[in-house]
Amino acid sequence: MNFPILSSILIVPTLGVLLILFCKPEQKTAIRVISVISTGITLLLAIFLMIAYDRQAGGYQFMEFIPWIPQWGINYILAVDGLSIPLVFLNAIAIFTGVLASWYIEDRTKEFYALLIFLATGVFGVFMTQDLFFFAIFYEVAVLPMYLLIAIWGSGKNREYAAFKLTLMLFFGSAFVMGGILYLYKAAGLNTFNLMELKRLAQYPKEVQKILFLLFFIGFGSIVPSFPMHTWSPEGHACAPTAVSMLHAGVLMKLGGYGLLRIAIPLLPSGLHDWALLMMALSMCNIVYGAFTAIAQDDMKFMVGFSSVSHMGMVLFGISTMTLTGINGAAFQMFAHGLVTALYFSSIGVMYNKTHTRMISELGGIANVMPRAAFFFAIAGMAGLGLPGFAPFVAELMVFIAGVSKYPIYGIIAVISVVVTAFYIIRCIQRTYFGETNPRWKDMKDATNFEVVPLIILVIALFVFGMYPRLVLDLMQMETKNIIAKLALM
Amino acid sequence: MIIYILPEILTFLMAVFFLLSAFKKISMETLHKTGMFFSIINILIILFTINLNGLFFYGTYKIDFFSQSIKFILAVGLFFIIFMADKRIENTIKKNYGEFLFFLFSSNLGMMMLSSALEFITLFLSLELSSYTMFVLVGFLKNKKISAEAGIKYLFIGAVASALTLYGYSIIFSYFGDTSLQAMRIGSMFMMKDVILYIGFIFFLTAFFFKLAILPFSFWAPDVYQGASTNVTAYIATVSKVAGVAVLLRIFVYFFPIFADQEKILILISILTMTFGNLVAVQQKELKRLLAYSSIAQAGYMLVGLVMFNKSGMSSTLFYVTAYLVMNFTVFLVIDQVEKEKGSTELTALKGLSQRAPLLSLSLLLALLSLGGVPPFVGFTGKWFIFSSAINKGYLTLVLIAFLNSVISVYYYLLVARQAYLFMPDEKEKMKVTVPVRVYSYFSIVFIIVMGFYPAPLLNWAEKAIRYLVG
Amino acid sequence: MAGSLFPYLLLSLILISLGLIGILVRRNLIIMLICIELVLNGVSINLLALNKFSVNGSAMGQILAIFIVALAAAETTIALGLIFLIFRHYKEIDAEKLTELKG
Amino acid sequence: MFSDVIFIIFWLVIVVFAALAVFLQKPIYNAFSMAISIFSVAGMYIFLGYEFLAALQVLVYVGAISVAIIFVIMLSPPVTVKPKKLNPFKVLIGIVTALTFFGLFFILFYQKYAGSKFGNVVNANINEVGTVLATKYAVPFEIISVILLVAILGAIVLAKKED
Amino acid sequence: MSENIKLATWIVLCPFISLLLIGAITRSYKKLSALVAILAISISTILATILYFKNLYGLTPQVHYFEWLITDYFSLKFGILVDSLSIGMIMVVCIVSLLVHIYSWGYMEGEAGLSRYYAWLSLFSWAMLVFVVSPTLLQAFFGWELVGAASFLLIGFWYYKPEAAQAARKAFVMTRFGDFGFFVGLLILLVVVGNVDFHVLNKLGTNMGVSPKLITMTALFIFMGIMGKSAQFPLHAWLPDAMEGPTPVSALIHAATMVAAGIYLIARAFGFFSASPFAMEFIAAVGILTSFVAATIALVQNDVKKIMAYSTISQLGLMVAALGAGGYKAGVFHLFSHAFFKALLFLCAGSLIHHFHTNDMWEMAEKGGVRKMKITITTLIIGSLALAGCPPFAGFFSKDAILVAFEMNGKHTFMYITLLISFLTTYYSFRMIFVLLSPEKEHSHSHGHEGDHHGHGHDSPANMTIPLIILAVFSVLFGFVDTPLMNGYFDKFLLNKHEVEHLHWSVMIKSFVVFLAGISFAYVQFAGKTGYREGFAEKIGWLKALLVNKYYVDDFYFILVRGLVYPFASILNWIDRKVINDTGVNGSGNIVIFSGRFISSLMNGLLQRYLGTSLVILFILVFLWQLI
Repeated sequence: MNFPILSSILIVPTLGVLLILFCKPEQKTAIRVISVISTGITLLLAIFLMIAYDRQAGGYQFMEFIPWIPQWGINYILAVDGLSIPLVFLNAIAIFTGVLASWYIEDRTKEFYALLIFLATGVFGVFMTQDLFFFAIFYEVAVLPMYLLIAIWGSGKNREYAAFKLTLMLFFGSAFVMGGILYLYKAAGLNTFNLMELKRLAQYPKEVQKILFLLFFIGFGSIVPSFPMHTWSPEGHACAPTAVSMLHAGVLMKLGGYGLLRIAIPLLPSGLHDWALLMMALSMCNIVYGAFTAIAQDDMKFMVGFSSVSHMGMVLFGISTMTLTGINGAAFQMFAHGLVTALYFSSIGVMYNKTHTRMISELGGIANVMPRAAFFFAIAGMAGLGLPGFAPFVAELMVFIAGVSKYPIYGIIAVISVVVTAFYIIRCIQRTYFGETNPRWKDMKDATNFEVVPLIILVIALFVFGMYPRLVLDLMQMETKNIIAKLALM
Repeated sequence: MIIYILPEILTFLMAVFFLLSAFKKISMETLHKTGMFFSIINILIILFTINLNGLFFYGTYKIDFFSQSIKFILAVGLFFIIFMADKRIENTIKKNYGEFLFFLFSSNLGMMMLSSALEFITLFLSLELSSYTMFVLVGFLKNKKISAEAGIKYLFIGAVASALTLYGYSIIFSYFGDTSLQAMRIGSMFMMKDVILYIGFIFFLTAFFFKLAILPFSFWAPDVYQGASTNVTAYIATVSKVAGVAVLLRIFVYFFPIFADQEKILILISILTMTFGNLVAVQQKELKRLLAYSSIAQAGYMLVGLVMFNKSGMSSTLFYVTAYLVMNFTVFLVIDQVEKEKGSTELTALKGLSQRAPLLSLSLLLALLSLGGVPPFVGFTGKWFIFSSAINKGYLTLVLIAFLNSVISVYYYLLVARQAYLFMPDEKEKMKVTVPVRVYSYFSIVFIIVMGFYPAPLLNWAEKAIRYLVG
Repeated sequence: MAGSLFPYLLLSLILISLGLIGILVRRNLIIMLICIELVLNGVSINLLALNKFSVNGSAMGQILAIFIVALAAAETTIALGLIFLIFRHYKEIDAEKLTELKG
Repeated sequence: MFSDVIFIIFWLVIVVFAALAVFLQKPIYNAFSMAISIFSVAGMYIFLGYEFLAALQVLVYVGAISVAIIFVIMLSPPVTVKPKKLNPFKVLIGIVTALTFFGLFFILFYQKYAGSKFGNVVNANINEVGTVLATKYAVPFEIISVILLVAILGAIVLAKKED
Repeated sequence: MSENIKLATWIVLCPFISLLLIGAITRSYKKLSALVAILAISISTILATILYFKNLYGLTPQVHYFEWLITDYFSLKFGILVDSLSIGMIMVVCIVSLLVHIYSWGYMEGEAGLSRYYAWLSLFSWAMLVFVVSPTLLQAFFGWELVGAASFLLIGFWYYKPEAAQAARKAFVMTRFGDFGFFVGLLILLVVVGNVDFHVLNKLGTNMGVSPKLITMTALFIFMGIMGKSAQFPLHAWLPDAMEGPTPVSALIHAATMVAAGIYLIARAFGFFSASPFAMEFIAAVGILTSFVAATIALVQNDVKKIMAYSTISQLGLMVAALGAGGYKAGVFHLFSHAFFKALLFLCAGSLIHHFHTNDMWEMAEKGGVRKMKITITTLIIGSLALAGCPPFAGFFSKDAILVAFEMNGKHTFMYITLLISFLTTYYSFRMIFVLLSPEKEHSHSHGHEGDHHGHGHDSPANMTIPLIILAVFSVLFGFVDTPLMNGYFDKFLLNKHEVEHLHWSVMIKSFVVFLAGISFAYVQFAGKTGYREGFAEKIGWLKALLVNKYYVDDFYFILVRGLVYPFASILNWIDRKVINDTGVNGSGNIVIFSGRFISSLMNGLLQRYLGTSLVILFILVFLWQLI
C-alpha cells in the first residue's frame, strides 16, 4: 500500500488553499464549503493514520523519501511514529473544528480561510517531517500567518500590538532553533539534515551538547510559553479570533514541546541532564505563576491564556523529570491540553459572537440565556481543572507522579496549581454563567445547532481519551521508551 | 572570436543607437518599444553564447559559464528596468528618453565587462564606467532639487572610494608587478606577508564596498535611493548589486591565499553592515529610504557568504543575490506603480493596497516576507544556505546574530505589509494594473514560492557557475 | 635626493592628506572637487614612484597612471555638470546646504 | 647636487601650492594654485623619468581639467560666500582622519623604504608603453573611450537648459 | 468474572447508561428522561438486593481488574471489588438514591431543567457506585472527584439564584482543596509503594519497606481529603450553604451518600489508617471536635434544612471519631443507619418546604396546618426519634455501638462527650418538632386540636410520601440488625465473626437517660403553652453570637480569600504586566528602536559627515584588525 498518505495530508489542505484563492471574494459559502471539505478529508486521513498504524512494529511508518537537494543533504522525508500520530490527529481535529467555528467571519473570508488552512498545513508539516530543513520551513510557516490573522480579524483595541509581539517573539525563538539546527548539522559532520540518520550516527561531545540544548531550549521554550517568554501567549489568545486562538493554543504551543521531544532530547541527552534543573525551575514558575495570575484576570480569554501557560508548564515539568512516566505524561498532556483549549475557545467564541465582550465583570447569568454555550464551557472548565474522566487528568496524574518521584517538594508545590486552577475556573463559571442575567444580554439567542457541532466533537474526543487513554498512550510509549533508552545510557 | 564578445559589442552599438536617436525627434513610445526589443535580443544573444569558454586579450578577459550567466542576469535585469520605465514615467526623463536609455545600456555594458575582467585595470575601469553612468542617471530628474543633491553625494563618495582603491592598489601592485589577478594569486602563494600588503588590500576593497553599499561606504544609499527616480533606484538596488557580487566573487577567488586566515575583519564588517541596515530601517517613514537600508542589510548577509572563501559559501551567495534581484525588483515595481498612482512614496501611500490591487499587494507581501527570510520563500532558503556554509566554518555566533537581525528585518517588512493589508484605502475604485506588470507579478510569486520550497534548479545553476569561476 | 624613493612617497602622502582635509572641511563644492584632483595626483605619484622602484618602471604602472588621468578628467566633467545643476537649484554651492535628504 | 636643489624646489612648490589650493578663501585663487601644484607634479615625473606622463600631465590636467574648473568658477557669478564660521567638530574630524591616514602610512613606508635608492632603472619607454597599451590593454582602452563619451554626454544632459 | 462481579458491574453501569441516554436522546422530553433515570436506578437497586441476598452472610473480597494505564514501573488498574462492606454500601446508596429519584418526581414538578436534573442525579449515582466498588485508591479518587463535580452541578441546579451559584462554587472549591490533600497522599503512595490496591494498603503496616512516619504522613494527607468531602471541622463550612440545592439533592448527597464517602474510605482502608496510631488519634480528635461544634451551632438555627445539615456534620463527626477510636463495626453501622433516618428527615423537611414554600420553621409554625400533613409529621417524628437515639429506633443501637466502641477502646472521655452531643442532638431535633407542632398564639394551646381554619392542610402527593414511609420503616427496623435478637447478624455479615455480642446494658441505660433529659428539656422550653422563642443557648448573649456566626469560620475563609489570594494574584498580574512584559519584552524592543533612532539622527544628510564617518570607521577597522 504505497498510497502516499502523509504527503496527501499535506497536499489536500494546500489544494484547499489554492482553490479558495482562486474563487472570488463574494462566494463566501463556496469558500467555506471548500475549506470544510478539505479539512474534513484531512481529518479522515488522520483518523485512518491512527488506525492503520501498526502498533506492534512501532517506529517510523508510512515513510516517504524524495532526495531534494543532495549536495546539502536535504531530502523530503515524511514519516510518522507513536509521538507524532496523536499530534497530527489533534491538529486535524483542531483545524476542522476551527473552520466550523469560524463560520461567522464575514469580511475578507477568502484570505481568512486561506491563511488559517495554510497555518494548519505548516503544523502538519512540522509533525510529519523528519528532515531538519523542512522542519525549519514548516515551523515558521506555522507562525507566519498568525500576524495577519490576529491583526485583521482579531478583536480588542491593542490587537495589532499583540499580533506584532506574538509574531516577533515567536520569530525570535525560531532564530535560536534555526541556529541550533545548523550547528547540529555541522557538529555531526555527516553533511545531512536527515533526522533519522543523525539519531543513528551522530555523536556530539558533551560541551557541544550543553550549548546546543540551551539554544533549543530557548528556541522551543519561547513557543511552549516557558516562563520568561510567555507574555505573548495570553495577549495573543485574547486578541485572536476564535478559530485562530483554538489553533494557536491548541496546536501551535505543542510545536515547542514536540520539537524538544523529537530533536533536542534524542540527539542531546547530556544536554538535557545539564539543563534539567533550570527547565524544572522555569516550568514550576510556569505552573504556579500562570495559575495565580489567571485568578486576577477579568478577560475570559486572558484567563484561559494564563491557564494554558500553566498547563503547558506541566509539559516542560514532565520532560524535566527525565523519567518514562514524566515524558509520557508530557506528550499526553500536549495532546489532552490541545483538545481542552480548543473546546475552551470555541465555547467562548460561541458566546463572544453574540455578546461581543469577554469581560467577566460585564457578563452575568449567561446560562439562563444560552444554556448550551454555558454547558460546553462548564465541560471545558471541568476538563481544564483536571476532573477525572477527561483527558487532562490522566496527563496531570502522570506528570505529577513523575514530578513527585523526582523532585518531591517541587512536585507537591506543583500540585497546588490543581486547587488554584479549580478556584479560578469555577469562579469564572459562577460569575459569567450563573447568577441573575445581566440586563444587557436579555435577548440573546442560544448557540445554534451548527455552532454546537465542533463543540460536541471536542467533548467526545476529550471524554474518549479521558476514559481510555491507552488509545494514544501506547503509541507515545514506544517513542518515549527509546528516548529514555538514550537518556539512560548517558 | 567576435562571437565570444558579441554581447558587449551589441550593447555598445545599441547604446550608440539611442545616443543618435536623441537628434531625431523619435517619440517616447517607439523608443520604449525599441529599448525593450533590443534588451530581448541582448538576452537571446547571451543565452546563445552561454556555454562558450575562452580567454582573450592576452588573458585579461575571460568568457566562461560564470561570466555569461552573470551577463544573462544583468540583461534580464535591464529588461525589467526598461519594461518598468513605461510611459507614465516622470516627464523630464520622457523628454530625453534617448539619453536615458543610452546611459542604461552603457552602464549595463560596464557591468558586463566587470564580470569577465580578469585583470585589475579592465576591472576598475568597467566599475568606474558603470558608476559614472549611474551618477548621471541619479541626477537625471533635473527639475527635482533632491535628485541633484543625491547625484552630487553619490559622486563625491564614489570619487573618494575609487581614489582610496587606487591608492591601495598602487601598494599591492608594487608587490606583484603584474596587474592580472592570476599573477597576484601565484605571487601571493610564496611571499611573506607584511602589514602594508594587508592594509593595502583593505583600501583596495573600498570601491567594491561602495558598489555593494557595505558599511564603511554605505551612507550614500539612503539619500541616493530616495533622491533618484524609482526606475533608477530599482536599477541601482538590483542590477548593480549583482555586478558588485560578481566582481567580489572573482576577486575573492584570486585573493584566497592572502586572506586564508584573515577573514575576521570581513566578518566584523558584515555584522556591522547587517546591524546598521536593520536598526536604522526600523525608523524609516519613506519607502525608498527603508528599502535602501534593507538593501544595506542584505548586502551584509551576502558578504557573510562571500567571506567564507569556500565553494558552498560562494554558490549560496550567488543563489541569494539572484533571488534578491527578483524580490527587490518586485517591491520596487509595486512602489513604482503606487508612486505613479499616488505621486508619493511615503509608507502611507500603500494604504489599503490589498483592496485596490490584490495581486500587486500579494506579490509585495511575498517579496517582503521573503526578503525578511521567512521560510517557505526563497529569501529564507538563500539565507539557510549562506548560514549553513558559514556555520560549517564554525561561526555560530555570527549565524545567531544574523538570524536575530532577520527577526528585526521581519518587523519593518511587516510594518510595510501592514499598510497594504490592515488599513482601508482612501479611494474605492480598483487600481488599474497593466498586463506586463500583472505577468511579472505572477512570475515573481511563482518564483519566490517554488524556488523557496524546491531550490534545486537555481542552486545547481549557481554551483555550476562557481565551478567554472574557481575551475 | 632625487634618487631616493622616500621623498616621493612622503610627497604623495602629504598631497593625499591635504586633499582629504580639503574634502572633509571646505564647504565649497568646487574646492572639494579640486581636492579630489589633488588626492588623485598624490595616488599617481605614489604609483609611479613604487612602479619605478620595485617593478623597475614597467609599462603597466605607466598605463594605469595614464588611465587615472583620463578617469580624473571624466569625473571632473560629470562633477561640474552636477555642480551646475546644484547651483541652478540651490543658488549656491555649499555642501552644508544639501540636507534635503536626511534621516 | 644641482638636480637635488631643483628637486627640493619642485617638491616645496607642490606642497605649498597644494596647501594654498585647499586653504585659500577665494575659489579662483584655489584653482590657480592647484594648476601650479599639478604643473610642478609634472616636473616630478620628469625626475622619475616618465617624460610621456609629464607631458600628458601638463596637457590634460593643467590644460584641460584645471581650465575647466577655472572656467566654471568664472562662469558662475561671484556669489559672495559669507565666510560662515566652520563648525569646529567637522574640522576636527577632517584633520584627525587626514593625520591618522598620514601617520599610518608614513610609519609603514618609513620602516620599509627608509633609505632605499632607485637603481639605475630605465623606465619602459614610450613605444614599449604604446605596444603594451595597444595589445594587452586594448579592452581598457576601449572602455576609457566609452567613459569619456559618457562623461561628456552626461555633463551636457545635466547642464542643458530644458526648453 | 464471578457472578457477583457481573452483578456489580451492571449495578454501576445502569446509571451511566441512563446518563448517556438522557444526555443524547431524551434531553428535550422531561417526563421521559425522569422515567429513564428512575428505571435505571430501580434496576440497580433490584440487582443490589439480589447481590445482597446471594451473599447474605458476607463474602470474601472478589476483585476483577482491567488495565487502564501502563507506565514503566507500575500499572494503574481499574476494576470492581465486591465484599461485605461494599455490598452494604451499594445497598444503602441504591435504596436512598431510588427513593430520592421517586421523591424528586413529585418535588421537582414543573421545574424547567428536569431532564438536566435527572441527568446529574444519574451521574452522581454512577460516580458514587464507581467509588464504592473501587478496588484501588486511584479509582476511589476517580469516583471521589466525579462525585464532587456532580454535587457542584446539583447544588448549582437553580443557577439563576446567586446564592445557589455562590454555594455551589464554595462547595466545589472547598472539597477540591481537600482533594488536593487526597491527591498528594495518593501520589506519594503511588511513587513509594507503586501499587495502591486497598488490600496492599491495608497490609502496609506490616511490610518493612515503608517507614511508619511516611504512613502517618500519607494517612493525614488522605484524611485531609476526607475532611473536605465529609465536612469535618475546618472544611465543613460548605455543607450548610449546600442546602441551597433542591432538597432531594440535599437528602441524597448531603445526608446519605456523598458525605459518607469519607467514612466509607476510612472503613475501606481501615488497615492502612490503623497502621499509624498518631493518625488514628488525630482522626478521632477531629471527629469528636467537629461533632461537638456542629451540634452546638445547630442549637441556634431557624432554617429547617440548616438544622439537618449541622446534625449531619455532627453525626459524621461521631462516625469519624468512632472509626478513629478503632470501632470499625460501630462506624459502619452508624453510617448505614444514619443514611436512612437522615435521608428521611431531609425528605420530610422537603415536603414541608414544598408545602409551605419557606425554609424557616417559625414561619411554618405561624402558617399552621403542619398537623394536617399526617404522614410527613409522623415520619418526621420517627426520624427525629431515630436521630436522637430513642431505644427501639435505629439511631439508638448505632449510637450505642459507637459508645461501646469508645468504651472498649478505652476512650472514656470521648464516650462522655458523645453523651453530651447526643443530649444536644435530642434537644435541637425536638426543638424543631415542638416549634412546628406548637399551636398558634390565638388558639388554645392543646397540641392535639384540629380546628385551625386557615391551614389548608393536605399532605404532599403520593410519590413524595411513599418514600417517607419506606424510609421510616427502615429507620425503625434497621436498628435490630446488630442486636442479639437477630443473633448478631450484622457482625456476621460485616466481619463474619460468629459469636454473638451480648448487649451492653450500662451504656444503653446511660444513653436512654440522656435522651429523656434532652426531650424533656426541649419540651419545657418550646412545647409548653408559653411557647418560648429562645432555647437556653440563645439566652446567653456571647454564646448566641458565637453560634450564630458559626464560630466565625465563614468569616475566616472570607478574609483568607479576599485578603490573601486576590492581592497575591493581582501582585503577580502586575509583575507579569509591568516587569516581564513592559520592561522585558517591550524594553528590548525599545532598545532596538531607540538605537535605530539615534543612528538615523546621526545621518543628517551632510555629505562631509558621511565621508568623515566612513573614513573614521575604515581606520578603526584597520587598527582593530591589526590588533585582533
